[in-house]
Amino acid sequence: MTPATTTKTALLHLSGVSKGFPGVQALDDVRLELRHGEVLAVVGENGAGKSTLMKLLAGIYTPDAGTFRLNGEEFSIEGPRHAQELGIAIIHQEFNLMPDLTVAQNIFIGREPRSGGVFLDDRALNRSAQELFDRLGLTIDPAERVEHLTVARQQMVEIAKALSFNAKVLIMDEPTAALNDAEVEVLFELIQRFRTPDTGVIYISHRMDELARISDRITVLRDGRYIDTLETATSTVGEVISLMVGRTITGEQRPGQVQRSPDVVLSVAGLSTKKLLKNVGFELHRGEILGFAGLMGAGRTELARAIVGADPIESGRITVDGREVQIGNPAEAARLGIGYLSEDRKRLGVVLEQDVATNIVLSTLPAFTSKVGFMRDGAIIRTARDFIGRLRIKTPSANQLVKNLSGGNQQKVVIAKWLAKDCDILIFDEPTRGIDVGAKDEIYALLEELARQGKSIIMISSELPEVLRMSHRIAVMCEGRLNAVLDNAEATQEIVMDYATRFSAEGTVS
Amino acid sequence: MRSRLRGQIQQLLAFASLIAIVVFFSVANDRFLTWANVTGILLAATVTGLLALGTTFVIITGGIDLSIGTGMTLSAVMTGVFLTYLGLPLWLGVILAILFGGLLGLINGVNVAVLKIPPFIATLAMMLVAAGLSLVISGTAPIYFKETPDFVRLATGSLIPGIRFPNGVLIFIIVAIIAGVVLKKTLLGRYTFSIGSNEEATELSGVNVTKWKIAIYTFAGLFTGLAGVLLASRLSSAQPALGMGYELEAIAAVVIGGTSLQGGKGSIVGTVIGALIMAVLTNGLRIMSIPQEWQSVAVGAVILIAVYLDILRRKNA
Amino acid sequence: MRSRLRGQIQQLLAFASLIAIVVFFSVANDRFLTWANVTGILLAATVTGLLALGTTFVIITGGIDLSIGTGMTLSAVMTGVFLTYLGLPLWLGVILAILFGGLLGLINGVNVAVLKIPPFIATLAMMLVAAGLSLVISGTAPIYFKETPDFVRLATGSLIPGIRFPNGVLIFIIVAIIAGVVLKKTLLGRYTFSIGSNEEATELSGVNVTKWKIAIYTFAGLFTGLAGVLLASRLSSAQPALGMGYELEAIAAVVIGGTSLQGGKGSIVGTVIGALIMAVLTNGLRIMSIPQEWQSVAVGAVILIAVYLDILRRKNA
Amino acid sequence: AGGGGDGAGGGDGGGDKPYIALVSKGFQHQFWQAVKQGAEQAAEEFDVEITFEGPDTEADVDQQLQQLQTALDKGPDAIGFAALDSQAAGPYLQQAQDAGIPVIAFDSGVDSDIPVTTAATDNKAAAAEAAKHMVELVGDTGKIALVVHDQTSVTGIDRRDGFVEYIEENAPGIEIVDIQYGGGDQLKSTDLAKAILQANPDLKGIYGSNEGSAIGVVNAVTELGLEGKLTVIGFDSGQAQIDAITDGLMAGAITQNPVGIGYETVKAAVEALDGKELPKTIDTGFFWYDATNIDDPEIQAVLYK
Ligand SMILES: Nc1ncnc2c1ncn2[C@@H]1O[C@H](COP(=O)(O)OP(=O)(O)OP(=O)(O)O)[C@@H](O)[C@H]1O
Ligand SMILES: Nc1ncnc2c1ncn2[C@@H]1O[C@H](COP(=O)(O)OP(=O)(O)OP(=O)(O)O)[C@@H](O)[C@H]1O
Ligand SMILES: [Mg+2]
Ligand SMILES: [Mg+2]
Repeated sequence: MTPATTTKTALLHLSGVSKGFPGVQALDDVRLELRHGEVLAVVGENGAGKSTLMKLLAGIYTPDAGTFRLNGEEFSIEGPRHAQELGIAIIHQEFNLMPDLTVAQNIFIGREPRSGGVFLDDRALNRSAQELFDRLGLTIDPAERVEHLTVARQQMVEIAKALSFNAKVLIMDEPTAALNDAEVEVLFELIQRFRTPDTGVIYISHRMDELARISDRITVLRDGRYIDTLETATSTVGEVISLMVGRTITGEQRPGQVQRSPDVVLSVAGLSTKKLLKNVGFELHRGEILGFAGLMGAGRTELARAIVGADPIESGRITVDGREVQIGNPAEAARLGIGYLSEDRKRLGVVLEQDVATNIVLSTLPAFTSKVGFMRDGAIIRTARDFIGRLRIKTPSANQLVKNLSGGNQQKVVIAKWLAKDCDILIFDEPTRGIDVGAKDEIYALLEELARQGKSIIMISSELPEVLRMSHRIAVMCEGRLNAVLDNAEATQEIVMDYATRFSAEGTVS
Repeated sequence: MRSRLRGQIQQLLAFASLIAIVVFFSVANDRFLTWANVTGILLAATVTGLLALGTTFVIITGGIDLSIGTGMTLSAVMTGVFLTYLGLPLWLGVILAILFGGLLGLINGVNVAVLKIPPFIATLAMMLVAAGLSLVISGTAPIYFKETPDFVRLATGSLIPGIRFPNGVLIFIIVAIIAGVVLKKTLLGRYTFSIGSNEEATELSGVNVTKWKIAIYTFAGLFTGLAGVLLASRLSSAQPALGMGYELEAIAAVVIGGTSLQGGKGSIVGTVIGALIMAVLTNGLRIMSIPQEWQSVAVGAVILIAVYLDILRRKNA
Repeated sequence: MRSRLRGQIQQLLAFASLIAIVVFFSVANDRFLTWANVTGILLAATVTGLLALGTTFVIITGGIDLSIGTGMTLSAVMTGVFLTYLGLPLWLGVILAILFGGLLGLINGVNVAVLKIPPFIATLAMMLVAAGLSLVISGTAPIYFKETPDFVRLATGSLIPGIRFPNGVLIFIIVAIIAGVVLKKTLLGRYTFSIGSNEEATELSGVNVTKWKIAIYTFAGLFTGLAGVLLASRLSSAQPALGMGYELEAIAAVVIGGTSLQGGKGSIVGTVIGALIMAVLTNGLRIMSIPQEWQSVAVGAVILIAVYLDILRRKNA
Repeated sequence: AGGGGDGAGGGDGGGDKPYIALVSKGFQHQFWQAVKQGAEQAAEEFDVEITFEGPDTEADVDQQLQQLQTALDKGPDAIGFAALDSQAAGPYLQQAQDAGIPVIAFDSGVDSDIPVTTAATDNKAAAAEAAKHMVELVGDTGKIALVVHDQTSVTGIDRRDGFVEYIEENAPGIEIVDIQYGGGDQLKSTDLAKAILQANPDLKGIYGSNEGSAIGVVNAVTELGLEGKLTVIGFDSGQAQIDAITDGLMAGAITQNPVGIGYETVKAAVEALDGKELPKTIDTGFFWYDATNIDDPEIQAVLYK
């Protein structure tokens, strides 16, 4: 892992880059240097300007100011196509896939193989995609339509697409946010293989542990400004974090032995769905954080959706506070005090075209109706501002459209929505996806506070350390089955992974 | 704050095209800006305007309602049934006819929200069924309101003493204000926007989307019913063969007013302006005695230009 | 693989409603399944069918084309101009008329893709302009094809010796196959789906969305042109006052065929089936001499049921 | 000239010619274009200014009344009006009378005393004439059908009822098996007539109630190859119908005198403005024409192409 630090001219060099949006100066005189053959991590809090900087490089936005140099030569980017031609490939933070097209069609959009110059050759297309996946060690059906893929698999498609360009500069904007450890390994393997003396990788992530493993240097942004660049080898996580947030963050700790309440607030028995789930049963106690671990496609999301009535169940019993219930849709679940935060932020979480305040109160709107039936907008704004402050959501105002927020701040908006609702049972599916380290800690604290108040939380997460840090108990799923429910004290990464990979004897994913 | 102010300036500017058109016609023809002609334009805008008001809600949810034209006709026929055939008191007949419009909306809503039939198909089917039933119920002949002469004054009479300001226009203004308040200030309005922006996310937020969609279509149906009543009043008769094509005009008014067929965006003010642009254009060209075949060309061209200018304006704002 | 097979079975099943309707009418009236009537139904389906084929592309991009009805009329009038007024040779006149349809599509495409005018407005404006120009150019009178008697055989003559199989139907079948191949097997088709599925992502993938949208609207326009030619041929004349309302019928055929107005989803097979359902329904009810007002009710109800069954089927698939 | 006080110097034309606004039942169809032509002839002859407008279809009562309203607002000296629904037009006619604007009804009668005169054809009688010829051509027995252009408009109803009533009274042996409505759209009428012919292979005759309907019937007959197998009777004229009659595809048709209607309307308006006494009705007449008399100058004069 010795980067070619001696090279005089950097592979990519940016200086004096600025970009403003109405009400926000997203980037202010930022510089960045990517050397040949290196992986440069770019870190910063939510809304620091990381994605904006990358979108400039991808030709999506045009900068207000700044010079770009590629191998010492100044250039400007006219658009996405031009960026591709220059050898810059990007994996976007928010997916940019065409859900109605197949995986292979998505990957090769704009570069379709044709037979005789006229007709599309989908067989060749699928073959190329298959070759690509084989090379990358992925098992995805190239002919599957993207809308049928889980978020994690969509992420893999994005990654494969970017790698298929034979680019010189590969930009990855939080590629692991939706992946779990096994898939992260695959990705790192890919990055190492991609890296040659001619290429370089810009890697954005909020997972600090990854930085040491993959990056050579780390550039820190804060509030749209360049702060510093560190050599990974000679710096500590604590240093990086304090540069990012301007203060220090206390280390992680696991919950101690908690006195579990005997009250069962939610009990699930024999739950099966047509697609995946097989005979899942568990109990959730009052004041408990129950973590759900598992590999991609283990069925955790499907279980959550089945419980809140978003998907039909085939058999099984759900009991809330001792009463058996039939939950036909999420509205009924909400009435029973069960809230579900989806892992698919863009599609199922936020209402992108509405403002922050509207999103925060979306689940609680009826409570903001006055006696005569009018909405109490003052109260809505007050509540929204309260959460904007508590979760430190970076937005110029409560009236900003959510689509103009950074990814992490959008996630905070979704969390705020469910905190506002005051549900007794919260099912959080990948709640910290894309959230910066500082904010993560605050969210952990919030969840713990909720649990102390007697709320019960199911926390689905692909970040095993997070599950271990937060959960009183840990449920491990595999292939739609619930393989184990462990006490925090007895759980280690190894034990959890062991249960998560105990595939059924037949080894079939029906 | 600042963004709210900007929003209001934008809405004022949305008048720009309308005002330009009005100024043009005033200069071109001195008959245009007479009291009689202006109230005539307003009255002409009421029927499609009312349809457009209701449809604004449906369109903001990301749906569409093709049944408003013939649904209005059927409501007019039902007004005839209630008042002339059954001899009900005026107020009761009118209320029942409006509720009947709501019933049509309810059926649309159930088809869309419960049976999950695409709104285009569900309301197309309703359009055809309503067209047929209007003819069946009326026996393919107009129903007149001989027994209720007051009924005719509902649209064209003038409540305000002294000035000739048609009641129909007054009703339209009041109803538009109500629609605006409902859209901006009530739960129904909020969910209308939210469903249109992201139906799935709204559903997962614990909102009973099915129920609210039905409510929205039903609410929109009430406007159809009222439009039917006013139409019947203006024509002193329920004309059973009318109505086809009105839906397009109303939807055009909505879209010209800046409401997006993709859903999630729209306003009542915009719809009112859209309806006025259509009515002013039609009237102005007639007043100028432009040959009829050229009128159609001119309306098309002006709509295009007006919307294009509106797009430019928003881009620069 | 499995999903592809499932896709094909689905498409076969999509015939179900159509077949059910055909079986019903065959049983109800023994004149229904005669050769002459079946070819009659097919011929009746060609004009709106052609319009529907082109519009399928536009709708899959997430757009809409309201100008196809009067655009067809204008193309028919231009056929008259080329053949009768200018006396061009038959083949040349026909090609020019088809290209003229493409030109209308091109204008729509530019308005939508470059000026960013919402498709509904852009094509509504074109609808009005085309309606007006048809009357202006023809002098509000039909143009006849006296000098080119062969022209009439284009639609109703029979190339296949021995059997009476109208050329118009043959043309429709060929064009439908071409449309199907273009949609499935060419770049134009691929980008049609891609744009409709996620326009922004398509753009970010380096596809020149503006250019391709213009291409798609232009391509769709060619169908409008051809529909105009066939219409003129069937009526032995270009009728300038026709056309309004045809767009709705064509769009209905597309949507009944399972193409989503949201964009991203659709098929030519579906559109053909949709057009056939409409034509069979209309013909069957007429053959049965159902009173016309009830025909409209029946068509509405059957469309609703057919689409509902289709939705159920897909859910269970 | 100059009408009574109110209408002086309307925005149109500029000069001080009297201005007469005509609101008809349509404008796109040839029949109405012929009416317009007659009106223009008269306008030239009597040196008056006219405008001519009509709704898109004969179902558009609302659109027509708006056009009438605008016409009134223009302050004309006289108005010519062909009512789609004369009762619905009542208040507007009242408005005209109050403003002292004389109204000339044309094409079909107006159910009101306000019009000073009516220049019209008796559509019912004309349709009965068509029926009479149908009976003569197909004999006393057999099946016939009607393709009518409109189910609710006055002309549609009169041309249907006049025909049907004549058959019922005078030829009880003839069975009317079907009446369908094609909106005057040639293509729709073609497909519709084909369906009727399919359903009733033993049909002896079809009557099409206006130009579009009649041409639709002729198209249906040729597309099915039934030329000469049944009797087609049409209404109105137009090149296609004239050709069909010359070629023997159509037995004959009724024509009104649209040019005459337009001419008489404007002429009556001018006379009303001059204060002349007018008869209560001006019958513009109708004619049966077929291959035998189509070239007569008297027929040629009332046909439009
Ligand atoms: N299109 C836009 N319009 C307005 N503001 C924007 C827009 N895009 C980004 N911003 C703002 O610019 C700032 C930087 O956003 P950016 O997405 O670059 O952050 P980020 O560092 O990627 O954060 P995260 O870690 O949450 O993804 C944020 O305050 C965001 O709200
Ligand atoms: N190999 C696979 N290819 C495609 N789809 C799969 C595969 N395995 C599972 N799935 C789909 O994944 C869904 C179950 O995944 P779910 O989202 O519930 O899992 P998860 O444990 O939440 O994992 P993650 O969200 O990390 O993907 C099912 O709908 C199933 O059809
Ligand atoms: Mg980001
Ligand atoms: Mg998941």
